[in-house]
Amino acid sequence: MKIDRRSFLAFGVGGAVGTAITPLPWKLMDDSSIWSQNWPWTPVPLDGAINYQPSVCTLCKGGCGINVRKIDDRPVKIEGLKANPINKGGICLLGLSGLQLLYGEDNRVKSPLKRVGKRGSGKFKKISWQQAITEMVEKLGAIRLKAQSHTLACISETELGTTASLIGRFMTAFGSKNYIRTPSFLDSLEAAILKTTGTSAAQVAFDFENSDYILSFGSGLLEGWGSPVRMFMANSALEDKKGTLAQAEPRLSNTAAKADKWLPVNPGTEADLAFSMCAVIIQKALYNTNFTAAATGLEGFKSFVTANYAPEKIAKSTGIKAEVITRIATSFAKAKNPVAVCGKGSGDTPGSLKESLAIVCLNALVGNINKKGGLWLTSEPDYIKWPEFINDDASTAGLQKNRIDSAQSGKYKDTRFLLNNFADAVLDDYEYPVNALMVYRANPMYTMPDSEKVKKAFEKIPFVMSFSSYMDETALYSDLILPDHVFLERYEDIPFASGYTKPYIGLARPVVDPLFDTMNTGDVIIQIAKRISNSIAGAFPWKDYETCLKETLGSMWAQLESQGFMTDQSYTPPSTVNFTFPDKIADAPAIEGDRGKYLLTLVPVDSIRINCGYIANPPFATKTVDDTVLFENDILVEINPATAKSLGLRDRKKAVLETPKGKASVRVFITDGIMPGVVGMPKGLGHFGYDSYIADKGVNVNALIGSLEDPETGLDAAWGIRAKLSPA
Amino acid sequence: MSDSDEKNGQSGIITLFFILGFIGSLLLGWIIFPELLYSKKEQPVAFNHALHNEEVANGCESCHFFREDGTFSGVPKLAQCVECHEEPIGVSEAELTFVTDYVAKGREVPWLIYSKQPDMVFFSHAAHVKMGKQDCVTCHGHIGESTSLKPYEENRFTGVSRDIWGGNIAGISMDSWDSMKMSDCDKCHKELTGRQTSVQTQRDACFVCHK
Amino acid sequence: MKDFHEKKYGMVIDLDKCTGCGSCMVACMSENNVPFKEDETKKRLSITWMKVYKFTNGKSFPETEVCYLPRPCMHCEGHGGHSPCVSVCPATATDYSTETGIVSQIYTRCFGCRYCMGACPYHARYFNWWDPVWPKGMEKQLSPNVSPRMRGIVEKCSFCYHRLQLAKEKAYSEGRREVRENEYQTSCTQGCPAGAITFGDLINPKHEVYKLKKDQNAFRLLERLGTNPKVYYISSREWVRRAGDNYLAHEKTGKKQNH
Amino acid sequence: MDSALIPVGVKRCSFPKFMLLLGAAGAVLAWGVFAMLLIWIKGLNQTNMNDYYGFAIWIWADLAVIAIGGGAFFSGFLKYIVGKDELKNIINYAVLLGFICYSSALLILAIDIGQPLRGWFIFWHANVHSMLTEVAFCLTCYFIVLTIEYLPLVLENRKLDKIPFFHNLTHNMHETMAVFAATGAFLSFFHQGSLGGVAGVLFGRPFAFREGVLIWPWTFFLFTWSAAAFGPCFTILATKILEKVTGKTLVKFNVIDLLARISGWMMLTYMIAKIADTAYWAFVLAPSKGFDVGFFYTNNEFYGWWILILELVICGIVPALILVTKKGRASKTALTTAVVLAVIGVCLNRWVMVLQVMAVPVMSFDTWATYCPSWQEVATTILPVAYAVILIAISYRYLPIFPQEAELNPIAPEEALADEQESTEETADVAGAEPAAQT
Repeated sequence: MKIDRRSFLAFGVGGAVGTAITPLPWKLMDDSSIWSQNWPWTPVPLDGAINYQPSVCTLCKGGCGINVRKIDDRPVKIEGLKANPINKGGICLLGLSGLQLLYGEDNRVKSPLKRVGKRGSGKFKKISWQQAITEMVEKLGAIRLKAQSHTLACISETELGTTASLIGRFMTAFGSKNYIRTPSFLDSLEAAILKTTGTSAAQVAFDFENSDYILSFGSGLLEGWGSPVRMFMANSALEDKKGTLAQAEPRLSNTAAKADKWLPVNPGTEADLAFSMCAVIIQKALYNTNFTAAATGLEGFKSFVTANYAPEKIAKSTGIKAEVITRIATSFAKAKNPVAVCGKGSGDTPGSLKESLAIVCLNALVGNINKKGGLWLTSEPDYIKWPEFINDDASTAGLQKNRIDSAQSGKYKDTRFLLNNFADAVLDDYEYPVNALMVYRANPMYTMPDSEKVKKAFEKIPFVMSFSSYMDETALYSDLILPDHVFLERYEDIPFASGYTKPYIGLARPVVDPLFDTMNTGDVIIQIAKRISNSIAGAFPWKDYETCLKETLGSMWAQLESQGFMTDQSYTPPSTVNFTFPDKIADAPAIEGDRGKYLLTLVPVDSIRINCGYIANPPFATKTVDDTVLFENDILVEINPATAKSLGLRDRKKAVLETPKGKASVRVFITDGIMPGVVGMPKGLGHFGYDSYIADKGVNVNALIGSLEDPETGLDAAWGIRAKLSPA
Repeated sequence: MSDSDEKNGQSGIITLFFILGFIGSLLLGWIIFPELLYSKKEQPVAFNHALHNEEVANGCESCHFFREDGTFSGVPKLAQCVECHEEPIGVSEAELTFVTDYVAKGREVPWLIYSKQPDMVFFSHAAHVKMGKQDCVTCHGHIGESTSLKPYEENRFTGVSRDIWGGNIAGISMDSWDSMKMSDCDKCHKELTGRQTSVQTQRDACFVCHK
Repeated sequence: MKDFHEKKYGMVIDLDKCTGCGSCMVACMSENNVPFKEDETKKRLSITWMKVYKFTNGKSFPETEVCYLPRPCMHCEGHGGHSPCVSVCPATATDYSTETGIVSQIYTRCFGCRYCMGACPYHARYFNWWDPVWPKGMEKQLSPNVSPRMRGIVEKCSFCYHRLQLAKEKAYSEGRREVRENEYQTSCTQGCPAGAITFGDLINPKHEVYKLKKDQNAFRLLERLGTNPKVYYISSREWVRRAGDNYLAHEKTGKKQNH
Repeated sequence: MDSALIPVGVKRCSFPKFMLLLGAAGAVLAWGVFAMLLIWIKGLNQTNMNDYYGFAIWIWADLAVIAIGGGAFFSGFLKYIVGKDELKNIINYAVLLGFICYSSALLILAIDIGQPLRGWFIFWHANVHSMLTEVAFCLTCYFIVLTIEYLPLVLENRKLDKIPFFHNLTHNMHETMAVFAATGAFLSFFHQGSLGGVAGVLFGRPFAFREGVLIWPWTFFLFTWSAAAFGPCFTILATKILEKVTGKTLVKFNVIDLLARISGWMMLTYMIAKIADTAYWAFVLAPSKGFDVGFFYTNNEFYGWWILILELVICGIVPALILVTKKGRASKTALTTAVVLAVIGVCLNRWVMVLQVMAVPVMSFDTWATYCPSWQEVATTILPVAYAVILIAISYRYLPIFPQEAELNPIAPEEALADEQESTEETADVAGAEPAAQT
């Protein structure tokens, strides 16, 4: 009797037979699949009670109402707020992606930071709010001690609303006039309105909802222009009533694609086209005589346009046939409620005064200024009524100095802000150096044209402070970051929806407790103000921002708090306008660059899918971007097949794009949706701040284009630049 | 020993080993394996359903209620408990633990949920209780009459509560509340609703209970 | 003949109104826990349950015209619920419901053979080539109403079925069996700023989609294949309607096969 | 060294030389296994497949190996059912090739699915409407049959055969082999067909879709027919390769000739059916869906008319015509050319029915999809080849695969005599279908 191999074999066979009739193998097989169905590394969202909280989106100037869906205290989705009059429940993709801008930890500035490495190196150290505010107080206090209050500057996206007003008030109390707002097409329109009606500080709005003919000169009405969701709805309304949209633009943008008529116009000749249409309307006597009778200067205007802008004369330069110009002008004039609109792309470049004047005149000729479906002149909200305060000697002295950007005095006394002069002013020490810069809700390092110059200017400013919630390009170049809450974490009054006709105030409310160690910029300003000097402290009698906001809104607070917005839908503008037609118009500056050396014209391409403002495009939005715009990390520029053929370029292949401002590696996308000779380059790409989901994708078009001073307003009149494109 | 004896002895040994292997594997599979497969955890706070049931007016729904939107709240949140237990009621140890560790600190109790289904399951209490008029016991058993909470057992491999598969390792259930597998749902759906909305299975459609 | 559906949910998308803004895509992603990667430019590896196609009339400058076409899952009925994908799934992971007309996809049943993807001419089905990974902090955005998917399985648009589940819960708790038209709307429908998408029960005469699908300019994609989809499109442009299906050069747009 | 294991009456290369071959094949195998593990651990992102190309090189490889493995069922069918007894001299090898092909196919399927741990759902939660379900069931069953058919061959190893239990088992299994062969033929008819059905039922894919009878599209029958026709060509080709490698004639010409002739006629009839099917599809079916047949072969970088000509004419009609003529079969070059072309042809057909199907856009505004496999896909596709080399090498060395080998390659008399005696003794009670040569 011995135990041998066969015994073990028998044991094994017995074990196998036995195992087969136990649950072990079967349960394990089942469990292994259940395991694969519930992999521990695949997240399981926590369940809870669904609740909604209404608020207002501040990611762009649209002012849309949002409804935030939460699971218990955790926001999980942003939806449009049905009750809001602007967006009526609709929402754009940026708003929908908003939670990514809340939760994306790697993009957020999670506490006050002080720079420790070189500028732009991204090396910061965490400091406490106490330290941060002390740092600010010391830096700014030192400037005041040296009687250089005026050398403090501030760049912000807006001058409206309580927070911006607090900053503005701080600047004034501190002794600096250098509060600079980032530009918008409304700046130029404002100048045109001032010139033709004498009305200053008028807000220009367009009554698209009631218009039956929209004639747009390069406005990306469906590309993020104005209040985007409102524009989409207006377009659908136009579709429903079988109205007409005509789009003059060198590229077949979404707006042009939806237009009933696309007029591919040579870049830079849009104003000529508009004046030519004026000429047609005048020639055919299609203008609104009621309006023109009440207006002055029609004769001078008549002779000016007929002499210079007869369709036959400008057909060649604009690239639009004379009969097309005549036909469009005629149908425009014959429409019941036509409206002409300007502001290229998403409207963040002012453009030339000539262009704004041209469309104001077009609107005037058809008599639709302040009329149903036309161009409206509304007034800025005026609920912010804070007590006067007394400046001390330091601030009085500072306020004597001219602005660094040359606005509001001399040649450009009627222009309020000229950010386009800022970089030159810093680099050339116009009148005085900029010793400190505060940046609030802006990312000038990214959004200003001629990035190289802007970077140099920033490097020259001894102290840069950013209130950014995100590690954007400007924050990266700052010495101190005092991060604001993001829009879902704070109160904020939004008194404005770009291009909207009715008075409107929205209230953004905290829908979630601040996720990180951030502070409302309003509070930061109040705290700094209270500590720099008594006189400045005197201008800020409020305990904190929330108190200030409630006091400021006064009786409106209750309604804003409960509803999220206030509006007067019955508002109509004053029906009489004292309009004066201009009799001569200065030419806009020519597109920058040598036509001999640079054979093409580069135009920036705005898209609703890529936010090009101070907030970078969140991952969801970028995910929707076509591979004809961005492929891997390469940006694609659009060119016409004819252009491609002449330059020997192949579709999707690499090329080098060069302009007087710089050079970039790109790929080309060959499409019939763009004029020959024009290169379309997407805006909003090429960030180098933020995390890897946002940064290093493509090239920032602003690095390749510069700004051009409008001779009358000083505003940036540029839209595009001469360029050349060669195979890589 | 003769040759044949040896042969017999040898085959006897082989048979013995076979039986040893057979019995051993049976023991392993039926007794040891289930022990190893599940981890055991006590609930963070000793809870007496029976006692609470006597105190409340509305039975189970007093604490496990429907929200206004028709969704079911499930295991109560601390805020609900605090409505009565702001201060300790009575002097039991569990009560003290509960008040000092959770109520005072404002910390949610990490209850271990026996009937927690994996994430892919959508279960509508409203459909079953409000529309279907099912009682709680059908699926949850007599937990409402229990004076203490049994230890929570979790499948180490899948992370799913043992109550889903059921206590019986072979997956056999005697009472309707013994297990909560898909086949259990399906059985009842077939018997009670008889719906055949799934083209593929001729049973209830998949998107009734899955999300 | 009486329709074998209890409800037949479907969509009508007005291409005259669609501006190609992409809101529907993000509305879908943010509603349905759709994952995203650092690089989403390889579109054939990019999960977009709702995808906006852009195509032209093929004419050269300046006669070029563009159409944007949002493409969710078509929830094909095929013949008697045997849609192209449902009929081929070997593990019954995708199914057709006669209660709603919705083609379901059960992620935990799917074992990733991808046959359904090959079967779908609309490319509405997407495979999870990678484990879904959310950048730090972003997993907090995940909604508990939709189960996140694991690597190795196919997913697709569900017509936001979870919204019907929630709407039903509400109805039941109010003692109703019927869910109202406005109680069950997909996320893309709700989010579309142009109001181009309408959703509802295609066989309920009271629903908006019932009327819209009868529009003279309404068409469906690839009708000639017999997929019998539940998403209708409306376009006033003939070339767009023609692009909705395949035609021989001599055929007139809208010529239908007999089935 | 391993002479005790080598069959009686034949000569084999030296053991180190043999190990060298195994080592080389083993290295390739290891590379494939590494790629396979990468794919299992990291997932299918290791491939170059995408959402348009969900079916790619693996499914092609699956279809192709099963088609060429068709030699097993068809030879079995011919031998056991039709009664072509000569084929006993090649049937072992056909079975071995079949076993390799089918096990490879199953392995590739296991790699190809995104959730291998849930692979068994295809059986447990089977959807009877799905062609893939039919494939999985029949494939698995037939694989079991092939294992049963291969097993007695293994047990016939000189050493194993000495164990009485194994010896008797082998004998009994040979007795019943006809039953298994019949089962195999039946199962094969269905799974070869259902593999054809995989593409043919895709009514959303007008390039692949075919009408048919009941639930089976024409491709169902075409696939079965083509596997039966082309499979034996691969058996012949693999025999030719082995003969080349070993430098011996292993099968008598009459056996090859018979198989080639049957294969040739099968191919010819298949080609007629295939051309009829293609014509109906091109002129009736596809146009009825709005497709001009030219669309499928133009406007893209790869798929041109050439592929149709190559498949139907050069790798279809040409080899068929060679094989049906006596002269063609008699010429060594012609025969080899024909079987090579035939194997390419059937593989190309499977390629077209998978990869071109995926490439063709269906929506008018969609674009052609292109795809190029990643190294991981290539490695895992080559893995079965290395595996096949190893298994063939081992089987050939140690098992009496070719009954005619000893006769065709007589070895030195004294050696032979010793072996002969032994083998005669041992095989005395093994009657019937015993393939060992008894002269």
